[in-house]
Amino acid sequence: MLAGGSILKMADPFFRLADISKSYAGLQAVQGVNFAVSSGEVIGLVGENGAGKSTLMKIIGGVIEPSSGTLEIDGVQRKSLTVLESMRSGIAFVHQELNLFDNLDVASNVYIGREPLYGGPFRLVDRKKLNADVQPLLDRLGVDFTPETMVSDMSIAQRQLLEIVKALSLNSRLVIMDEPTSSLTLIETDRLLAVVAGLKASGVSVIFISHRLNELTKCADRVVVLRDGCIVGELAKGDISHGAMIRLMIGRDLKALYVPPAARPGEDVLKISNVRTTVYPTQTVSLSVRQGEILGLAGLVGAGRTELARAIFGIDPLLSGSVAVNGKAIQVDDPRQAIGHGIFLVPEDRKRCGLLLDISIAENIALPNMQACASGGLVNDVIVAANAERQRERLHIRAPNVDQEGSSLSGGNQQKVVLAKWLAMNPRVLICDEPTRGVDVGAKSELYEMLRLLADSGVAILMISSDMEEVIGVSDRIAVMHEGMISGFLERAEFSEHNVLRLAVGESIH
Amino acid sequence: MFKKDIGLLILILVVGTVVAVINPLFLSAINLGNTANLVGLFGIFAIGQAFVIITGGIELSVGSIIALLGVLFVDLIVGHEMAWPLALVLMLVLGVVIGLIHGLLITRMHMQPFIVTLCGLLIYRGAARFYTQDGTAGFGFGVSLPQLEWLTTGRTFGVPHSFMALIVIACLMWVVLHRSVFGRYLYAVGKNEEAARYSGIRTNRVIIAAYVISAILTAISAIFFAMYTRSISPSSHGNFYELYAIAAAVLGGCSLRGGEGSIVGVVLGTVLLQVLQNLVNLLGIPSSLNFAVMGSVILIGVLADQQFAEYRKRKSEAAGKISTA
Amino acid sequence: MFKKDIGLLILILVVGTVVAVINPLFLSAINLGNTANLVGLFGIFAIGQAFVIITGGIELSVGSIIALLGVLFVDLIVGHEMAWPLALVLMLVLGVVIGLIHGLLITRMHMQPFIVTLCGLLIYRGAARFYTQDGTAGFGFGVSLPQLEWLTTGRTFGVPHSFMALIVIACLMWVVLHRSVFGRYLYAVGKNEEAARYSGIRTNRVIIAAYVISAILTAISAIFFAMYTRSISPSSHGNFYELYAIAAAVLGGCSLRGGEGSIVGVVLGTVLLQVLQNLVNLLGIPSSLNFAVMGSVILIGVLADQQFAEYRKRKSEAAGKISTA
Amino acid sequence: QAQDKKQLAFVVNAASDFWKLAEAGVKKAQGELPNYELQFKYPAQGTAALQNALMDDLVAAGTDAIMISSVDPKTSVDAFNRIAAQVPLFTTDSDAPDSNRIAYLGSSNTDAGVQAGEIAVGALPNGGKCMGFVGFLGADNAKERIAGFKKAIEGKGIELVDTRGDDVDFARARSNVDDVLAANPEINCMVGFYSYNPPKIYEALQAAGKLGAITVIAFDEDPITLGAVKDGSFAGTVVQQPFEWGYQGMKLMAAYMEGDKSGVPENKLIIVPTKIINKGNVDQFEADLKAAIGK
Ligand SMILES: Nc1ncnc2c1ncn2[C@@H]1O[C@H](COP(=O)(O)OP(=O)(O)OP(=O)(O)O)[C@@H](O)[C@H]1O
Ligand SMILES: Nc1ncnc2c1ncn2[C@@H]1O[C@H](COP(=O)(O)OP(=O)(O)OP(=O)(O)O)[C@@H](O)[C@H]1O
Ligand SMILES: [Mg+2]
Ligand SMILES: [Mg+2]
Repeated sequence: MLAGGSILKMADPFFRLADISKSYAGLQAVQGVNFAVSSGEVIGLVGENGAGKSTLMKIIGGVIEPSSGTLEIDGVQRKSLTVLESMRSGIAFVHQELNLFDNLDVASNVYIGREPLYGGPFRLVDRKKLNADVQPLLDRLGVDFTPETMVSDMSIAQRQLLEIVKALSLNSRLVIMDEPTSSLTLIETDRLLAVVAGLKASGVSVIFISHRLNELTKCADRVVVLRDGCIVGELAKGDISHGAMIRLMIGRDLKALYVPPAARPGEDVLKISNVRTTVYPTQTVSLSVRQGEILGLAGLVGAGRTELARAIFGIDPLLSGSVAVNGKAIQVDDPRQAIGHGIFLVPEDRKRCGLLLDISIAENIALPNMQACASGGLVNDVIVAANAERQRERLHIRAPNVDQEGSSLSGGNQQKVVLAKWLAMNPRVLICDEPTRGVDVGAKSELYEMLRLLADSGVAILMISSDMEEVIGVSDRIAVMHEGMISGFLERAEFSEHNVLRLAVGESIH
Repeated sequence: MFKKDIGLLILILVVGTVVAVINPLFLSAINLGNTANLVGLFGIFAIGQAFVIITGGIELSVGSIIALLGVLFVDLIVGHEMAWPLALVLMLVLGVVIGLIHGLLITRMHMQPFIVTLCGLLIYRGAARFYTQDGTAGFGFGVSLPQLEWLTTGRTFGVPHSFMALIVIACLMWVVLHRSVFGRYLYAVGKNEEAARYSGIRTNRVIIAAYVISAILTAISAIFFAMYTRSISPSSHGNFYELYAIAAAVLGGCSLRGGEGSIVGVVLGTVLLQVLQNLVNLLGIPSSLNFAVMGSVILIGVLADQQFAEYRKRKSEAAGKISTA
Repeated sequence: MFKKDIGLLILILVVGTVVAVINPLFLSAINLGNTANLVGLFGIFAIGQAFVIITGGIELSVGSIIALLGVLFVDLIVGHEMAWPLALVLMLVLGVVIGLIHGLLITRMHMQPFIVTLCGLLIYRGAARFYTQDGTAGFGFGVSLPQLEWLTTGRTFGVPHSFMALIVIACLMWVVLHRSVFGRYLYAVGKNEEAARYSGIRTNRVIIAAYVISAILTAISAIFFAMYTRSISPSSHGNFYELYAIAAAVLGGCSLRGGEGSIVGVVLGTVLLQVLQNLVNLLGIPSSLNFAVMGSVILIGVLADQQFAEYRKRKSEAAGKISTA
Repeated sequence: QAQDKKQLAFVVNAASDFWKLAEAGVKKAQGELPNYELQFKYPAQGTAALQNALMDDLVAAGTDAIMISSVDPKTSVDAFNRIAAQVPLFTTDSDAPDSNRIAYLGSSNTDAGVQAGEIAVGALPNGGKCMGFVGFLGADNAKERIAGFKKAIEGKGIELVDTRGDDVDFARARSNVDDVLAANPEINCMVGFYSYNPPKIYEALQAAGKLGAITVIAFDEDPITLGAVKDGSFAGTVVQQPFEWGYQGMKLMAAYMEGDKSGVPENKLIIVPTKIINKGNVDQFEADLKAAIGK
């Protein structure tokens, strides 16, 4: 089942990569990749964080130039593509990192660069036609925003859906989706998979990148596995399974993904009572997280989970209600205070809030705890580097050294850096908002292990997640939110996809 | 965007009303005409500035361009006896060239807009002063160019032509900025240049175009100013005008981080600045306090607008609260 | 950061060498002393500006603060016969207050730094002019304050004390910016305020502190300037100094988008600007060309630096390719 | 009630101490003209555009007559005519003879320049090389003073090597002198053409220890200038009489408003002569000055 592309009898490929390599200063991101796409096939692309998936796709999308190798489209060979050439060749790209203009509305974003025009020399935008063209695409994905919604008002999940809408609008032959589902919940994901099936049926090819492997078992015709920039194998439809993919990705079997708790949970550590936030000012939320417990917080996109986390951490104002740690009511007007009480937050949008992209890994890790790396107000860079190095080893952050800038890391490794900065400080309560968004299975299992170890050492963990498998696998208890309120709690015995979903859409399980 | 414009309009109306109550001459045809004329003169290049600011850039050489082109224009007509339409076209061409140079240095040579246009500020001012040997270029007494004068400093039904020019330019630029593809690209580039490039927008061209538009509008302004003052002392003509332009744009809702701003806002910003200037003279406030009054009104106005917006937001939140109970 | 500083240093050395070859008096002790004095005067507030720019802000009221505090300082000593140490402390306190107001308006009231400090520029200038009724505040003939004069305009071994003050302040601020926790916070806030906030940095305090530091350094400068000119015409004293400060900071590697800049760079930027100023007088270039020379040298220097950096980068990439093959 | 009284305005070209004296003259006139409201206006900046806009606003606000010291009279003729068509317009300090102004009241800058040259000739019997310092090199009053100075020193072995401009930035005014001291050792004479230039020269010379070694010729009556003349550091200064401009100007305008046009001579020029002040008459002059301002 290794290599040898001719497993499938497909139409002749219209797109081919020959011996493509890309190196960044001192780092071989993609190495001698050969890859072909035929019409109407869905290709899954998997690999660990930093394996080179996005880099490869960016080469196809014309965003970066390969160091060597050729691209062949409809028999024409080229050294590289520009974004426009790629688009004109019928390739659409959903970027992993969001590339939207939040000063424009939805419709303008979808058709940016290809606006429908009124006739005449002035190149005026036909806004009616623009909105009319966008609406059916929105309907197709069943999203809850309109062509006129400003992107600045949209949540990250909504933005991800918008990126997909943008790609669909291109009417392309090949749609590249780089982790399109990383912040989607089950319902949107299912809708997206249906769209992918629809595309396939109409002869469009799709390259689908995801770290949620069961999505690939559902939709892919074949799965290509990358490791360290090389293709290490390919799985035909019949062979696609969790185990097979993981084995190729990390070169070994994974022991159990989820680790069971070692001890029984203790007293309530974090207790929030009748909290109201600005997004859902009419609803109140009460919940508590016990010592040593991982409380999963599930819900649909926009259920208000992120908002709740932000309010507890002091980013957003609490309209009313109280937060208590270890039975003592505390005041949180500022993240600094929350941190002082041992409440840490791993935010959802790591690129904007999680880390500073253009400072080093070491400084990112040290930032919340700079005082500890300093004496007399002066920073000791040796301590900063040493602490970071320790975390890098502990979390297996893939970077040549800790002086690397945050922006040069793959998404998963960035996430580890965000986690690392809190782990260096001994949390009492850790709130993780989508902690494994865009993180590969290997790293996921490490992160889960880490969370469990933390919980076992007495930390109370509130884990917000849209990944159903993860919520069920990792949590000791699950709270489900629906439109700003808790629609129910589930004990371990009641855990099931069905139950979580019922609560998430606001139905009762009994 | 729209709400910001309303806030500014209210501020202008409040200030205007207060001034009119204290000194009714504020509303006299002659005073309104004078103010409209100045709004026209300053508004034209402020719109140009807004285009640059929306791309996330800045244009500091406005005042110096006005001095240099003004000196050249006057000297070509008076010293070299060139026909004025030819001189006018030449100035516009020079404007295009200046804009192109700025745009190319910024996009191709990857220089910071601040540096490029600061050097422009110094170089054009120096060139103007050197050209006249620090003397004054002016239309001497009796020099008369009836058509050109009618066109630039004339009035029709009491409305100064400079103001009409502003209205025409503002309408045109409104269409360009808010309705054309180019306008979209401008906002996109200003917000996120990299993403714009990913979307297949030729960002360099968009940025260059913004600087060219700005320079052309500044050149038009320069001619209006030359005809208004009729004499140009190159060491002081147009000094600080870049600050005026930026202030008008920022008051009008442009963000210096790029990606934000509207034409209506910029025009209203210009109107506010001129009304403030006017009220100091009209109310007999000691001219030493001129600046202080201007600064205070802007500060209080923007502060009030901000507080009002927040109050509205809180109120709508509170309304949500009540509906719970 | 470091590489940028080197480029600037090379530019200064090249310009200096050219000037020294043409007119050896450039290197005379007296001329170096004069230039060092001006570098000191301008460098102190340029460093303050850099702090603000690193947070992603801007401080436009520098020149007006220098005028206002200068006028008050002179008048307190001459008109109100206050002891100069008291007057000096009072000015520093006033500096702190001004910085606090700016910082609070920007952080608590969420106003744009450009607007706040532009209003500052207008208000302080107006206040200074109003205070003296547009007259000149100055130490009259024969007024002598030996200690204060020695401290501010004196020289030791030919080195002007203003320059020494700059060195001391630069060293102190170097430690603060490049070695202290606060410095790290400053860069973090400038790069990404939101992420900094999520890391538990009290971003508002950091920003306020930057404006306070800037205002204190400007106040110190104001006193040095007052003692240097000995008389202050509030309508023109310090005009355009904000542009000098920003130019020095940007030349020295600060980005107006925030998060970048170094103390060494800012000091070198100031040195370059003053050497350019000096060379015009020294080479007998007509003073009308002053600005043009300054602009051209900056433009060419920055351009050369940029091209050289890109050449180096291309070369290292080419080397990388070969090693792959 | 302000509107009942007739309003007269005195508009100057820039804010400086020099005009404080004119203001004092206007104040004195106000005391004698109870039926008038006298305004003294400084423009926000010294540009022709702002001055003209200021005059437009004044006329719009109901001012009945204006006296102006124009930044750039030669080319403001049209603006002046526009104003003169609405209210009586007088010029002071610098004239625009081709305009429809009623009259000019002030000194002759060329004559003042000549007087400065005479001081130089007297103080430098063996000739010398002079450096001039001025605010705006291109301004008319600067050009006329320089021309007058050159006329007086012609053929006397004295040369005006160059004149340095500083755009009225006092720090630059000072560093210009510093730079000349450093770069031009042959200079043995300095001329400060604007009122703040001589004090800067004085301070620079004092700092360099060259007081008395270089001959300094000054303009106007800055206290430092007078002090330096008194102690012999300066050869002398040429003073105008701005107090008289303010006082006489207002009286003239008021008379004109009442129909008394006898104050306007045939040639429409009312010259208030400039004076040379040197060690011999400086004390008397200072006493007169104090009396005039009433300090
Ligand atoms: N601009 C860059 N400069 C230097 N190195 C880079 C740059 N972009 C990517 N890399 C490196 O190239 C390698 C491949 O990155 P890539 O983003 O393609 O990984 P990926 O497979 O998409 O990972 P993930 O699943 O985390 O998204 C990584 O080691 C990354 O650190
Ligand atoms: N109708 C809406 N209009 C504007 N913004 C909305 C709307 N609905 C949701 N949002 C955005 O979503 C956020 C509230 O949902 P929140 O992100 O807290 O939900 P979540 O359960 O975490 O879901 P997500 O998966 O989107 O993070 C708000 O911060 C807001 O930005
Ligand atoms: Mg990726
Ligand atoms: Mg969320």
